[in-house]
Amino acid sequence: MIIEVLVTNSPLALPDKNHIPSGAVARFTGIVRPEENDAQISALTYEGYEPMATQTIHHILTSLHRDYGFDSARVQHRLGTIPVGEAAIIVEITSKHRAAAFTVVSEFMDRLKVDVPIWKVKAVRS
Amino acid sequence: MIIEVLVTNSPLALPDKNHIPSGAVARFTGIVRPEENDAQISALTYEGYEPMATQTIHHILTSLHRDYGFDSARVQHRLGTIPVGEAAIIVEITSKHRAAAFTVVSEFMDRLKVDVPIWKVKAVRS
Amino acid sequence: MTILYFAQAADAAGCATEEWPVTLPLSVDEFWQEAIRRHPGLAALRPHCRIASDCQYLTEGQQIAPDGEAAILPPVSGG
Amino acid sequence: MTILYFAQAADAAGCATEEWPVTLPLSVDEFWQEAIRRHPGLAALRPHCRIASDCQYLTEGQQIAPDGEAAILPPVSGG
Repeated sequence: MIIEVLVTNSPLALPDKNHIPSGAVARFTGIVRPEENDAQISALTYEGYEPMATQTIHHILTSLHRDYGFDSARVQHRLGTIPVGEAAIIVEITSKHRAAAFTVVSEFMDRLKVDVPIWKVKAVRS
Repeated sequence: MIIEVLVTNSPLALPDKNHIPSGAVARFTGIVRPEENDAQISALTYEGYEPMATQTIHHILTSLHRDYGFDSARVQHRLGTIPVGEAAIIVEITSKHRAAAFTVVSEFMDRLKVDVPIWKVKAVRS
Repeated sequence: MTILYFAQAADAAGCATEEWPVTLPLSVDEFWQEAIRRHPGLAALRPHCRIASDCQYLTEGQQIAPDGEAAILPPVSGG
Repeated sequence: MTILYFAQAADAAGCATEEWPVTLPLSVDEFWQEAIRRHPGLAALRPHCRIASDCQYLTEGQQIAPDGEAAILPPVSGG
């Protein structure tokens, strides 16, 4: 099992791997949307407790691996001010079969939104 | 709503879009695995009734759009001999919210495996 | 009528495509009778296959136009 | 003890980080009492926040070492 976690202030980039031995690759990208609480915005600022965020993401993935199994997990979360239309998070799970890959991505997102210390702290109005 | 469908004999490539107005991008990539029916293989040959495959993929996506709504759908399926580790299919749905995007990718795959005239016709033993 | 055979149906027919000199529409049942007369190996596949004409799946009551295209489609396995 | 305030907790405290000259471990309750004494605005957040020490969420019975790090974490909203 491979787990790669990156919490960064830079734009995210998760290049496709050229040659994957798993049968299924499920990927979720969360993008900053142009409206937040009914207001038009141009960017969203995220803050994070970085070492704990990284560690908590690792814990969640390890626990999901115990429950569902997968071949690899790559997670990137961006912090700082993210312009509308750019990625705040990318989650990619590779697995032998489709169902497990989807379930893990989905459960990961649910648990991230409860336990990973990252916050949307400010919307930049447009 | 944008629907892009490609059924092709060439290697698949679905470049990330740089700037997406939707909040959620769910993507599934199906990769040729190194074993098929318990035998080690080096490639898998797919055959398709190409115009009908393209049209049926469109129909399925249109029907899923009616049921769940989404902003855009991109589907690519490769035909011919695909080496192990390379993509046979890529499905990408963008949507305002995560749940709809995942559901559509997942239901699309279920319906593809019932109705889209594409067949695995030959495993190349390694 | 242009006939297309795919996957196991092409194996059983020994070819991928064929022209039939028909002048009247064929029902799905008539279509199968003719296909099996030409390629007896298709009989075993019939219960598992669907017929499409001009890229649409046909149901039992429908007909295939004499200048149309008809395809024998074994259970699919894409993705 | 190094204290970290995040998101609304940083707004309420008016700072992101602080040093407390403590020489004994603090319980979670003692920790909150001291935090609220320094920054009364934190009182309203207390029911919604969790405390982490050295990157682990703490439960009521646990203690924070005097040379440790403690963070006040409002409800998260990542992703």
